[in-house]
Amino acid sequence: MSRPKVAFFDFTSCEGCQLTVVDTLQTHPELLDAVEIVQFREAMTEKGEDYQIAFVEGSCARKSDEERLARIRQQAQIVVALGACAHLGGINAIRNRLPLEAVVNCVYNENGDWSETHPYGRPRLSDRLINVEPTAKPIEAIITVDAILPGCPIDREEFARVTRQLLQGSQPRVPDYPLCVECKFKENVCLFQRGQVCLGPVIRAGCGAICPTYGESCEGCRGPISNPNMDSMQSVLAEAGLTADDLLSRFSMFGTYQMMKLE
Amino acid sequence: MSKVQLEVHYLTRVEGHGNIVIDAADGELKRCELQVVETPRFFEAMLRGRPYTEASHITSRICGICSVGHATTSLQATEAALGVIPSEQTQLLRKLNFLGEVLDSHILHIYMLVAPDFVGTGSVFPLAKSHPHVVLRALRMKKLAGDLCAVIGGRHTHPITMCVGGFTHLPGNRELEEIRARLEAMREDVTATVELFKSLTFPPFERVTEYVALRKPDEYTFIGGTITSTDKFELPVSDYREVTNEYLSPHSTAKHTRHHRDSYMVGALARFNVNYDRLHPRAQEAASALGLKPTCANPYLNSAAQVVEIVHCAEEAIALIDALLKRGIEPEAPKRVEVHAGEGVGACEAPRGTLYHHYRVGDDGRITGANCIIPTGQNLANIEADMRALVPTILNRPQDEISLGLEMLVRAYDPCISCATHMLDVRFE
Amino acid sequence: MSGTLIETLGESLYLPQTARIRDVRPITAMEKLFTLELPSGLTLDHNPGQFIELSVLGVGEAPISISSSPSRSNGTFELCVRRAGDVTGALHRMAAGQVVGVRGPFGRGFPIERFRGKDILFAPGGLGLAPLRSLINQVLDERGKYGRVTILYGAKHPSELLFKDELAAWKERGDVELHVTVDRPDENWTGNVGVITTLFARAQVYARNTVAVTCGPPVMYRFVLMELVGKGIPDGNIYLSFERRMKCGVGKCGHCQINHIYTCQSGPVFSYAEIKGVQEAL
Amino acid sequence: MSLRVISMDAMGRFVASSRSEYRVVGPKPLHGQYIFGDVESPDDLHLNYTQTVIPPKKYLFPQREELLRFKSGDGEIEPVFDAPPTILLGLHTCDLHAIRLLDRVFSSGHVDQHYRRRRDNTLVISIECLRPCSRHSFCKSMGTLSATDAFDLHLTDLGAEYTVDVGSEAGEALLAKHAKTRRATDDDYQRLNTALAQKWPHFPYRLDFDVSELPSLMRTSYNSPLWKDLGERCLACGSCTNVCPTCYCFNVQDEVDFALSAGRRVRIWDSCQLDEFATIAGGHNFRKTRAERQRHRFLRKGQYQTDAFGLLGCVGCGRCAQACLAHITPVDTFNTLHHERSGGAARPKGGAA
Ligand SMILES: Cc1cc2nc3c(=O)[nH]c(=O)nc-3n(C[C@H](O)[C@H](O)[C@H](O)COP(=O)(O)OP(=O)(O)OC[C@H]3O[C@@H](n4cnc5c(N)ncnc54)[C@H](O)[C@@H]3O)c2cc1C
Ligand code: SF4
Ligand code: SF4
Ligand code: SF4
Repeated sequence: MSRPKVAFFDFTSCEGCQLTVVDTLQTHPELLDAVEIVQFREAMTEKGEDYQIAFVEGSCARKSDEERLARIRQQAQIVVALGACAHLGGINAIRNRLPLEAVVNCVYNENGDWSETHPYGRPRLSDRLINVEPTAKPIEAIITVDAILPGCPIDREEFARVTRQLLQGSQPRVPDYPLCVECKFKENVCLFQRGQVCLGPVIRAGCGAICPTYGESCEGCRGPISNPNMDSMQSVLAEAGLTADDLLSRFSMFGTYQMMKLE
Repeated sequence: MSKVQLEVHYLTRVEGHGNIVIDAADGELKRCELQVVETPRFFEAMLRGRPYTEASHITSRICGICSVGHATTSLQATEAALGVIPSEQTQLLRKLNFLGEVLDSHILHIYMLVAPDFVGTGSVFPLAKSHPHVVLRALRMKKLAGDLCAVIGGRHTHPITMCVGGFTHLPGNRELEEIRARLEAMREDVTATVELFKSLTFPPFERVTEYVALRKPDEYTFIGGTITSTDKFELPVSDYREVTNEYLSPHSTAKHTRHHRDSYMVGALARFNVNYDRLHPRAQEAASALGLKPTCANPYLNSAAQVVEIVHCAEEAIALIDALLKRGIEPEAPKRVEVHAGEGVGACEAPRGTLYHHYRVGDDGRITGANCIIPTGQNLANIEADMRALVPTILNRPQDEISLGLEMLVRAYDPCISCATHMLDVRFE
Repeated sequence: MSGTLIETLGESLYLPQTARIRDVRPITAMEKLFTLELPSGLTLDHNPGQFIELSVLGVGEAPISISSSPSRSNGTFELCVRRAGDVTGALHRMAAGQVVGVRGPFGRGFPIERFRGKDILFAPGGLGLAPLRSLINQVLDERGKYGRVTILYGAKHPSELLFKDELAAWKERGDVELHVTVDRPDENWTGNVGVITTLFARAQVYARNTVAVTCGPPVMYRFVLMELVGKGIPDGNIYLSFERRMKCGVGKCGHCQINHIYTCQSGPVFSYAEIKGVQEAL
Repeated sequence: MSLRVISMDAMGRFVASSRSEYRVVGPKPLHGQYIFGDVESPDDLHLNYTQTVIPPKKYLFPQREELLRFKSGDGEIEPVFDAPPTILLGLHTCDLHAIRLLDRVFSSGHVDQHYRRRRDNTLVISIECLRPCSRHSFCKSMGTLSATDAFDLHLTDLGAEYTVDVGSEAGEALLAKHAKTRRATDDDYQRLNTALAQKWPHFPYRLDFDVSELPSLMRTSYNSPLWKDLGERCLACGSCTNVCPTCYCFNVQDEVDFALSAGRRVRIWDSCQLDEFATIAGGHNFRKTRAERQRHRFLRKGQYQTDAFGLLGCVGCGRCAQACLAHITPVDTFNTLHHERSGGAARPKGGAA
């Protein structure tokens, strides 16, 4: 059997998921024998356009991104959303709440008291460089996605497992049950019992409950499970002194795009 | 008649998206740009209104490779704003975590991004077959660096445990001992790395510029210090804007900076030039083996300076672990925070150079304004100045060669373009 | 090795034995018939209605009914498998000569000795014919021991009918009453149209001496039962074969529980009398 | 068998000495609770502990366990038995009762050799509970506050010493080889009896009815409106079953290497509370609602296991009540059903009294 050709693409992101892919080689160097990587801008110069599996990192924030995504979709048999930015919109979508004008002003404002030198004036929204869309989107908002690798960053072992499932011709599966399952496996004392709060009961497992394991509450980077009991979750948080708004605020770190869609 | 028009689109083997554009005719350089086309991510808008506790978690996502650098700097800024002074143990652990990230980032850069240029391959992947021992060594070293970060931060990319005032989880003695033993064993790999880079010939290009780095009296500092330049300036970090003077360039979504010259350089080479005397003796030895002396003006040698820092960080990490084990890890909770309005600046030497975070926090503990100045942003003007100096000297060469020379130059800076566009707020209401 | 396949579980009850694929025959776009051969010396020794756990190593395990009749086993047995997911998908990509893993046979099959002398009404729907085929062929191979044999078979579409050649042969025999219906006909279809229950009006049933056997998708049972009970067939003479999620096949993993009953142990075949009061059964 | 006495110090030496032959696991503190973990030195010994997050069943039936290894090309398959000689130290009696149920489950019908091997290589040293270990425990109601026959050695804390009940020959041999003990005197018996007699008042009865009625109560509660209420509150997080000493449902998955040529088959704890537990290929879910799944869980605890194995599926440890963020507890559930049936007013909800 010839090795499937694999390409990695990056859109708006921190590239941490691609780095996690590179890190996977530390424990799974045999990955390089199993697939042929034909494009991986962060790590290689060659750009092969003939690939079967496309891993796409980052959210879609520009019109030109949509066209690029469409081309990827056309070429690839399987498109995998790599990481929270691609899967959910993630951190990038936090800005979606504000009008683009205000967002751009925040960074490139000529009157900012922290940036004095300004020879070229303030960029306009129409500038070639600043031509971003008002919302940063998950790639699924643009093209169909065959599999997801959730997380910020992705989990190395999950990446390895999903890749193997793709090689086998199986449907890659990531858990669709709450994080609490893995948290209990790890025998963590629940953060609620330690007087903290956590999004675990409504967030998708798969990371090994890494944040609760290290004493930090789940921030929701893997997105909600498909059938969360939000009413009950609200009661749980209310008991911990939090309101529905607090829940949404916590959830908004990675889930702003989803929340705005529901509204 | 020579007319060179060259565009390198989507520069590869760097973090983020950048283009190089050269337009020259008859020896005259009309355009010479490093365009930064990375989509802006607007972290300032994201931070605005978020609780101070989230700042380090959000800004860590500015960059997947220097997330510890961002998180640490962010915590420094927040703690300065809220008047929190972390314990000595917290500071030691943060330092150790930081060393792990510098190691990880430098190893990634020199082996996986730079080395292929010297072998003439497009990526590290074919080297796995042609030079397996080199690649395996790189992976081994990188794994150790990553594991070191994970032992303290809980995860290699985007640390979990670091929080305002301390850590939510502390490493155990045994984990530290195990890392220490592996660091000792890594000395051999480190030596081999020095040997490897000794055998490479870097392009002989020099252009004197200003080198800026943080400096402390008693250590080769990565976290905090005084802003110090080879032009004999010294400033407290709170006055960072006097050095950075950000401005916009029409071909870049990342802002540029300049001090009193047209540009300055930050990063491994700048640190080396500013802080050579603070390097670990073994790192100094490695420097002389590599033919590196302060003040070195060849930007290509930034990679060599990174090798020197690998030696330094590996030694420092061992010493730090010894210090931690000697005092014993106290099971201490993060420092309590009294929420009040405030403003603070944090500065660190991230792998690619000086990184500043500057926040304002409101009475309710929510962030009202923020500014981050990223090393690569500070280097952009300097890279372009280098390009302008370099191009005329190589204009008569084939286009491939020019373009490779330029790409290698940009790559030597280890630019993190995705970081550089993650500019934060510059304005407070 | 010698003995029956089930005896090999003495070492580990999760340890499959390898079986070689002798033959693969496509039946419809979704189903294939696999002929498997056990290592020499091992026999399957199954009852109609029992299932095996089939492994594609590296992909997983799935419960599959044995579709061939014990009366026709020459050291081989047949599985009729629908491509429904990972394991079945991987199996569909395999060819004669390759090996799979098998454990079993598990569960309780049809109590065929209690059928002797009775009229038998088979009512399979869709893939439900796969397990019933084992029983039907056994009955036909000892045809004399039974009364009337009626088969009412329903499928969604003519293209989804299983074992068309066997259906034709059964019809040919003259001692089997066969009615087939499809939900949606195609242009060539000349037979009955409608759900399986529409066939019951055609079947001559002497309720007191009839055993009814049904198997099909979850939604089907309720309606078929209404017909069978309506015809006056005693609850104890109605047999159903159930599908549930199964991960072990040996009564441990908990997935196949219907209230307190483990489908893999007490089933998959139940009489209606047994499960009538079991709330989760239907 | 015989009763012996061991001093606190000798206990420490006993642990140190047995470690040469056994993996010794016992309760260890963690963030204000305890977990079972490796006891590496006598200092690690915390026999006076409150309830662990997860019961010791994980040493007999691990969260993740390799069952088989295989090469897929030629179909070479071999079972994996990973059963290191282990001492489970300091089990509370509820957990001991739970092991008795697991023993029956995995040893009846088709015997699960993977469990059996571990069990056979494990020595169980339980300890008498003299005070409740959790505000949620209701062992007295469930009849699990005294040791059952599953132990090899059973300790009772008498202050400066423990009495040791020897429950098996293996236990006796272990003691002879690694511990310095003395035969119990009349005085020891006296002290033991006093301790045992005095402990009962410290434990509340929590069920409002006798536990022998539980199976019949559950049998008549199938259509109770309570299930809908629980379904609305349940988060379907599976914590209740994951911390339960008597739950053992599992999933089985294959893992392969990148070359797709070799791999393992592993079993992993599963939970009947998760959405997909009873879903078959094609998507039909036989227990679609959280209400149905909660009902299934409690019927298993209160009725099904008794029907099948003659032992209740709940030993009253209260772990699930502790773990459940929605405060769904067996005590409230059983009592509510009881009061529904007897027409009396249900006691107010809210967990521990
Ligand atoms: C007694 C009995 C007899 C049967 N007889 C036959 C027969 O004769 N012919 C026939 O074709 N079929 C038969 N079936 C049905 C057959 O077992 C299923 O179609 C088969 O199990 C599907 O397996 P799969 O791996 O192909 O499907 P998948 O659905 O892909 O399942 C793959 C694996 O992943 C798991 N899984 C499924 N969904 C998810 C998810 N969302 N998340 C995580 N994991 C998941 C499953 O547990 C399964 O192990 C029978 C079933 C039973 C119970
Ligand atoms: S800490 Fe979070 S993930 Fe863990 S059990 Fe509690 S709520 Fe669930
Ligand atoms: S622990 Fe509570 S919320 Fe979670 S599944 Fe069990 S009953 Fe539901
Ligand atoms: S059901 Fe709850 S109380 Fe009963 S044994 Fe399980 S965890 Fe303990």
